[in-house]
Amino acid sequence: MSGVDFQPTGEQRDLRAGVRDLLAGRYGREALRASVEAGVAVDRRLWRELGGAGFFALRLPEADGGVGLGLPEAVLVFEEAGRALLPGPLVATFLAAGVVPGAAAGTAVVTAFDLDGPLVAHLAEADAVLGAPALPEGEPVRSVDPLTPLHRVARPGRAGPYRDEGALLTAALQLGSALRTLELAVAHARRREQFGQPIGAFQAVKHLCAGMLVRAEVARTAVYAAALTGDGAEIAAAKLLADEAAVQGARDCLQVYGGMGFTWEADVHLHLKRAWVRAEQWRTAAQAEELLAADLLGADG
Amino acid sequence: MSGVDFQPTGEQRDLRAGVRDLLAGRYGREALRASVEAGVAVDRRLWRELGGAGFFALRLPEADGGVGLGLPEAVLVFEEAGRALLPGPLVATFLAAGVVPGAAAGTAVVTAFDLDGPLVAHLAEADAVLGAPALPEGEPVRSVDPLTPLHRVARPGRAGPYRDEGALLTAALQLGSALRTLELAVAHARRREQFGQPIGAFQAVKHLCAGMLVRAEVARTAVYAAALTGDGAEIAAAKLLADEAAVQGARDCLQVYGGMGFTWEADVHLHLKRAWVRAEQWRTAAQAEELLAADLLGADG
Amino acid sequence: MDLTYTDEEQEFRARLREWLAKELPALPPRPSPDDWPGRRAYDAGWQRRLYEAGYAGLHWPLDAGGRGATPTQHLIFLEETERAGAPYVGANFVGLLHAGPTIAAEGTAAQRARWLPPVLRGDEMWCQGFSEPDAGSDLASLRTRAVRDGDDYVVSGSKIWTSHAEVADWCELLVRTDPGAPKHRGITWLAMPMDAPGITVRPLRTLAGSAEFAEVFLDEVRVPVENRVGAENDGWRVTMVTLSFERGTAFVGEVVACRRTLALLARAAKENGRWDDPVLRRTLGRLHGELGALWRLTQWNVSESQRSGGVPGTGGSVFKLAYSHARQELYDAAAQVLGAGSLALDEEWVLDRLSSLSYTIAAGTSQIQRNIVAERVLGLPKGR
Amino acid sequence: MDLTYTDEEQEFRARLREWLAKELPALPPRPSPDDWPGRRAYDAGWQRRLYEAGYAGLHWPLDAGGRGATPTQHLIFLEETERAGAPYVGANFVGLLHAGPTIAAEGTAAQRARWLPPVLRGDEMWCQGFSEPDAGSDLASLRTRAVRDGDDYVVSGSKIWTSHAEVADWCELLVRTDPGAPKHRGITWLAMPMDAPGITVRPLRTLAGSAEFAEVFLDEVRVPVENRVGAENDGWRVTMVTLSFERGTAFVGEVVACRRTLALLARAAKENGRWDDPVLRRTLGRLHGELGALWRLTQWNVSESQRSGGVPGTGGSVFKLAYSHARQELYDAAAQVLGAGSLALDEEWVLDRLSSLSYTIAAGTSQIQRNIVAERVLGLPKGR
Repeated sequence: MSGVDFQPTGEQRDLRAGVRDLLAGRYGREALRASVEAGVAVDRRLWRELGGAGFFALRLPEADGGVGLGLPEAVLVFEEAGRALLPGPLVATFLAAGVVPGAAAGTAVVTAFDLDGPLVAHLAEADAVLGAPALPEGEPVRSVDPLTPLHRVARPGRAGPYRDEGALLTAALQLGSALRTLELAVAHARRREQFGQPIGAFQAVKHLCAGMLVRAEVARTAVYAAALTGDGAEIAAAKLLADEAAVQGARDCLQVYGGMGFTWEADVHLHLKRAWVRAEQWRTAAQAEELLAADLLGADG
Repeated sequence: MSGVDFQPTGEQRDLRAGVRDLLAGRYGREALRASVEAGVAVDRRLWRELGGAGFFALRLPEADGGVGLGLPEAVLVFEEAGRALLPGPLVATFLAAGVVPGAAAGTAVVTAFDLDGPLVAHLAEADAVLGAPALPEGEPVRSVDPLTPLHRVARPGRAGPYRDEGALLTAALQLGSALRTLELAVAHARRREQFGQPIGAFQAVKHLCAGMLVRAEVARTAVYAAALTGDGAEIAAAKLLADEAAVQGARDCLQVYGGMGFTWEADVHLHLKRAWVRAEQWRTAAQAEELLAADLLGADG
Repeated sequence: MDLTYTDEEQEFRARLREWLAKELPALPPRPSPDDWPGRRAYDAGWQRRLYEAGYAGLHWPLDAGGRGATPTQHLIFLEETERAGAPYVGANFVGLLHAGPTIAAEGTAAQRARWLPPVLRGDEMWCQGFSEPDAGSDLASLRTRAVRDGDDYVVSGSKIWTSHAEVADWCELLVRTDPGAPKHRGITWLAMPMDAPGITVRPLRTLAGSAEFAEVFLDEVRVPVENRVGAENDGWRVTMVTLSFERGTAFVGEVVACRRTLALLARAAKENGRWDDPVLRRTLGRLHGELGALWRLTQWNVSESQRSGGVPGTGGSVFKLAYSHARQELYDAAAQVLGAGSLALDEEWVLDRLSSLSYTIAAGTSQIQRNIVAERVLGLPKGR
Repeated sequence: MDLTYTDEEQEFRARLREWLAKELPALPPRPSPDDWPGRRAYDAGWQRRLYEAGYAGLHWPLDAGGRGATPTQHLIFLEETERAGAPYVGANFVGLLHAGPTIAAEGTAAQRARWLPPVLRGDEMWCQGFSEPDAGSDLASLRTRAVRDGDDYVVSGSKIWTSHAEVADWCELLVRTDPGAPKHRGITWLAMPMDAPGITVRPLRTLAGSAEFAEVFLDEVRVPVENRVGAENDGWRVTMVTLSFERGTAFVGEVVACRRTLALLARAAKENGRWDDPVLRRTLGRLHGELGALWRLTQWNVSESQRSGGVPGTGGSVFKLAYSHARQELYDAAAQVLGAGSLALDEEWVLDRLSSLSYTIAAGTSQIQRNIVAERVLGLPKGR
């Protein structure tokens, strides 16, 4: 075939499907709810299994024991992790592969200073902080997301050179979450009956779902394109759009679910809370917009 | 009756109904379209008739030949003028009553430096500019609103002490326009059939109309309350909310009208263009928001 | 149009303020959110104080033991108690604001004498059994069955979103007594004693992590026929009539609270430096305007219901649409003020943000409210 | 996934760029918007140049006289011509992009030979007679009647939103030939000569003040049966088939133009000082991200249609929803950059803002597009 072929290749589709199957088997809904109830975000055994499957070493050269793939493959894999609501500092550990011993193999858990301010995620579960000489001391803080434990540290470091790639992979997680809440909303709208018909037959519900799809599809192309070009402005756009697709998608899903969405038992709130966390990581909306504005003016002269 | 009685009194309702009848008879749809086609915003005879009916002298004491009413009555009257899309520098002339000779009687037409920047509305049709010693020279500029001719002047003055009351009365015009586009949208939605039923039976159209009503009703209470208290922050809120109700109301009306709304023959665009003009007059959204922010912080300490 | 209060109202406000200033410091400490018996006792104690001071059932009619206050007095009461930081109505909510008014309007003399005084004194608490898992927005499709057996109804089914079920004495219950009738016509209103055999209460955890609500399962619960208010199969009308007691005051306290929260947010933003960001500052300014307008809309709705003698306008749906949206915007703005700090639950606003997510859903979703507004206010036709 | 162009495509782009650089300075001045004959001549001249250079009907199949280009080549062509500021397709729009492809796909050999070459050469212009005053979103409810009389159809009715009707030679017309059939089944596709007796064209003024469209009134217009493309009563299918020619490229030029406009807006804001307002600056930054993503979505849709061999995905509705919204946001941002200057029509952006108001309406309102997306992509059920 000639020409720009933006669509995933067969191999890429297979990779994505493989990760989806792996996660469905190893971290399905029951495992998710069990970790929520136990309050344990990082399951070391699962982490090592992910490492064994090449999750963290995806981009390392084959010569170094890696899989030898690139950012485009990485975003497809992280999209699936976002869909499954897989917890833990996935992005930081991925970026640490080849840098922090054990990260590539999943024997080490690495977090990052990816939040502005004194909060650090997964600190108590981590063996290292990306780019930091040692693990800082921190006071535990109750987190809005039951699977993202937080600590407050005295002198947080910076995400530094990892910021772009961290933002891109986090955008991929958001994309997966947005696609998942869309699936949940559509399935609920087809099943739930009120006033004698499935609620998905009402335009108000249809149009909420259509809006979710539009945001998710625009975010998807932004994420995939940014992975292909690695351009900083495209990554900022991908983060901005994927954050919105995930946050607003979860809220719209909650609206479609109605009262059921307000319960702890529904997964909707877990998507929303994680989406809130990710929106604050690596690059916030305000930072992305300012970066894009600077690029816009610069691009023009 | 005891207690806060925020509702208009019988006299106030009669006043509003009287103005509505007057304008329906004197500036109905045919007159509106005729002035659009002729490109004449200020009809001196109509202006004098308005003056004779006490439109401009509403707030002057009876001893000075005025009607002796207050801002609450003025906003009801301006609401009707906005509903009828009555053109001309109504607000400036009203504020000039008792200040510029002839304004109260409608024998003088008074405009104002109510736009930020070099543009002045109705300059060629005006006898005076509120608060300015003389009429400035100006170059005509094609205006987006066919009934708000614009000139560009070299050294525009300032609206100065008239800004609050000007903003409030302009908000009342916007409110009337918002209520009118809602009426137009609802009437169209009940009449127009597509797919075998009136389009107003579709939730998508219903919910657009419901949103218009909510914005208009919130704006209405803000405008009436600001007229009663005369508080600067409440006036800013009234302007902000009424601007949005008018602009977004006209756009939603256009969406309900579909292709018909895109034609010159429909009145929708006249409401939208006038709403755009008024949104720039006296106090813009950015100014109103900053003023409200300062009030919020000040109110708290 | 007038926004000034009469001398009588100003005096009412002054006396209330004085009483609150004296009474509030004497209150015991608030119990923790999970301590249901403690919360019941606390709420009962506050209601008892109100009763003794003559503020209980302020808006109830005189012949029901209330004070027959005007809507404006009720508005002042709600405004001042919120401003002063007085306890919320809490476990007395259903008794004072829904079941009680229903019994006052539709009950027999004996029913009024039995049930109303304990509500006013804070001796008995009520909960509400209306919603069901399969009847949310479409409330009238409820399926909990009641079959007459001698002097009892035998009730089976399940209810959801029941607040205070664990500690309530009574439940105002809607049941289906005629399954063959059109859905609005076969419903009956019952007062169910919560200690009757066959009732199981299961706490329902919300996304905020708390068990503010419960599910109530009913397995052949016997409710005496004399506990029926109104005629059999007339329960839908009975329930709707009660809404006329609301008189536009439903959200007074909340709007006051939102405005106070906004002022605190502005101060916090000033302190942490984010006030210097015009995007955030203008967002807060806009919210100040919107919430101010919603306070005026509350006054508008109250004076409308005062004019119409208590019959509710359709202003309630308009208000709820605007308010639930503004409230969610308020807590989104709070998250902007906090930045990444919005992820930590030690900040009260973060929990409030979670709670605010229910506002566009509970008591009629925004979608349902828009239908109501479009069809009943604007006269748009129903779909095929 | 790949965003790099093949060597062949890069060469195609380079040749095209070179040709445009040579050709564009030689063009005559653009006629004024109201000069319809002048515009026709200008558009015809440009099409002739394209024809002579081998770019006419780039995406048409080879056997229809086209160049059989891939969707990507077509995308490059549209991107480069827009970037270079080349003339729009203008009066050739319907011929090149709709009627022509329809005839190519469904016409007889004789029909193809008669109608296609003049379109490619710029000798004949087409207009479109689909919409009717009472058939907007519900296009298939059209009522213009055609009755067979010997070798002719006799057509009466009226059409609306017909661009270039004043100067077109032909009109692709949808008419109802079987009023008794279900609405999609009784429609026929005809090529109507615009000089036939009984046709009245009335310019339709839009809210932008211009007469970009016309109404076309048909009073017993005789159209030869041999001008029918496809079978009688099969016109709906014939028309829909044509959409498969679109291949995701419909908005390429517009997206490129929007991105250029945005860059100009940023520069204007920098010059007038409003760039220093973070609210505006961040709005422009966000639009830069959105329009960039829409450019990528265009490439995505084109490569999808390339894979599927030209069958359109449902990506078109998704794209149109996002794009029409972003375009309106773009011109709202322009108004913010201009401040009160946004009220003066001497600024080109103000007219463009007016035009952008049609984007959520024309070619399927956003409401209709959301229905399509919800039902066809997401599989949600139709309402009762």
